[in-house]
Amino acid sequence: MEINIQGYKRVTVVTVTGRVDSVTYSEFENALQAELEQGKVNIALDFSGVEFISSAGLRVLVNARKTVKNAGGRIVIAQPSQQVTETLEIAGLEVLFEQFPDRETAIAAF
Amino acid sequence: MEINIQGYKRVTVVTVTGRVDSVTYSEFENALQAELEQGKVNIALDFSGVEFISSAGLRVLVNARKTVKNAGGRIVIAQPSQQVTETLEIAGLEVLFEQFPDRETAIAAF
Amino acid sequence: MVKKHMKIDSHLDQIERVGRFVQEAAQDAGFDEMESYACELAVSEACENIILHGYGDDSTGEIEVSVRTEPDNITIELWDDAPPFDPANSPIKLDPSIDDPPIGGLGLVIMHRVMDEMEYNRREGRNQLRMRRSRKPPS
Amino acid sequence: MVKKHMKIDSHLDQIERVGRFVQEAAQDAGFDEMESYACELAVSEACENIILHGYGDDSTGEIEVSVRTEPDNITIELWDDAPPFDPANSPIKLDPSIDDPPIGGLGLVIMHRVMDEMEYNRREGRNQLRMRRSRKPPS
Ligand SMILES: Nc1ncnc2c1ncn2[C@@H]1O[C@H](COP(=O)(O)OP(=O)(O)O)[C@@H](O)[C@H]1O
Ligand SMILES: Nc1ncnc2c1ncn2[C@@H]1O[C@H](COP(=O)(O)OP(=O)(O)O)[C@@H](O)[C@H]1O
Repeated sequence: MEINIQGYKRVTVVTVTGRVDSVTYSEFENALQAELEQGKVNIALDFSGVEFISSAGLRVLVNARKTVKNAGGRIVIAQPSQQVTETLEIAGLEVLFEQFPDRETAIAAF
Repeated sequence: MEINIQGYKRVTVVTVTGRVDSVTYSEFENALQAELEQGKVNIALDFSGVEFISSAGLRVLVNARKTVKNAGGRIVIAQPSQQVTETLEIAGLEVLFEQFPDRETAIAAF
Repeated sequence: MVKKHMKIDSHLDQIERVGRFVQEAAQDAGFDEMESYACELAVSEACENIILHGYGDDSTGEIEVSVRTEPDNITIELWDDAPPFDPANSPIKLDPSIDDPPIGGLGLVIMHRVMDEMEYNRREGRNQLRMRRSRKPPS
Repeated sequence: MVKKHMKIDSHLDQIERVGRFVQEAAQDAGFDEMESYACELAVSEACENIILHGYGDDSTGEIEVSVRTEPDNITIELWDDAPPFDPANSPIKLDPSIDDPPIGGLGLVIMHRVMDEMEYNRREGRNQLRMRRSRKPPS
């Protein structure tokens, strides 16, 4: 898994590639946590390069959503890979995360 | 010349390709005018596909900048082609228009 | 009919291998990419639970994986020596509320949603979990 | 030394042809892409002024263009039959203020900034504008 963070005025874009699973989820969690602690509560997740995401990754997402929501922020997904969309649907969580076809529309939504 | 307009929440992206010259400038001017009349005063110009821009095109830019500035808005250039950057510099107008390396950073600047 | 078999230690970083093994078998059985991915996901969740909840801190355990494929069908069996646990008949909540989404329990939800059948047996002092899925007609 | 020549009617949509003609000549003389573009731009501005300000509404006028290139040097001559006007010695403001940028006058600014020399002559009842540029050492 690789994580890349691009901070903009109104939104932070977190780009994740590779696997988000029981081995890697905590790294993802820590990266998000660091942003939230800096008051970055509007997050666009570029998941175009995520090949695999398991329940361990979904838990991070659901927790992060709760935190940013309480702080008046929002977390959305930009250009999810097919695997991400599929996993969210299987888990019944697709309603929780707005999905955008590309980074541009996701960023412009904030 | 071709013009494509993408309206977002905080910014309108106007994509121009081809030549912006004494033959085509009024079409460009009208397209911008239509946005301004709808109160869209934050404009990002995607000039990546502009092959040629003459003083006729620069005049449209300078006028539009004045209008949006008076209305509290801003006009920036996203991923200018080399020709656009060169022309702005020759005309000494590069200080008037903030230039961004890509659409994403331009959009995120609003 | 094709049968394949593999074994891993109870380490989380071994799950990727099982997932790939199952995903390739599913594709061989004619499943499309996303259906194969779903099988990979479900079996990964099952292994994760065995490693974390079954074996706990003990990383000397093993999981045996066997896959049987027929055209349009895959059957996956997992064997482990951890304490008895029945994922096939554990209570799960398939429709999480939007206001209070679940943090735990997602693994079992995923396994049950992906698989058409799940069957648990305790045999010769081991946990045996059998999961079956048929290829879905293209929607 | 290479000499080339062309002629256009006083129509705005003919400027593109002149621009291309000059740009290609500049590249032949060894100018890089942006230097050649700058020459295209300057000569386009000159033609636009002749068509709009010189000939005005009269679209029956003509502009003659001749280009002479030597290695690292280009000389462009424009001839027209419009009323006398001297772009070489017209007052221009090369440093526009940021707070009140100019709307008019950009054409002459561009021509003067691109060209190393501009020379105007009224000859045989015609306007002759000669513009010269040398290749800049790469910065
Ligand atoms: N193989 C197992 N052995 C023991 N307990 C298990 C096993 N698998 C699941 N469980 C129990 O079922 C619960 C739900 O599992 P799961 O749906 O995967 O969610 P999570 O692992 O996030 O809690 C676990 O918290 C655990 O208590
Ligand atoms: N060929 C010409 N014939 C007559 N007047 C000209 C000619 N070229 C330029 N001018 C005059 O010089 C002014 C400045 O020209 P220019 O810098 O190209 O800006 P613009 O065309 O935008 O006014 C013109 O407005 C015009 O009055």
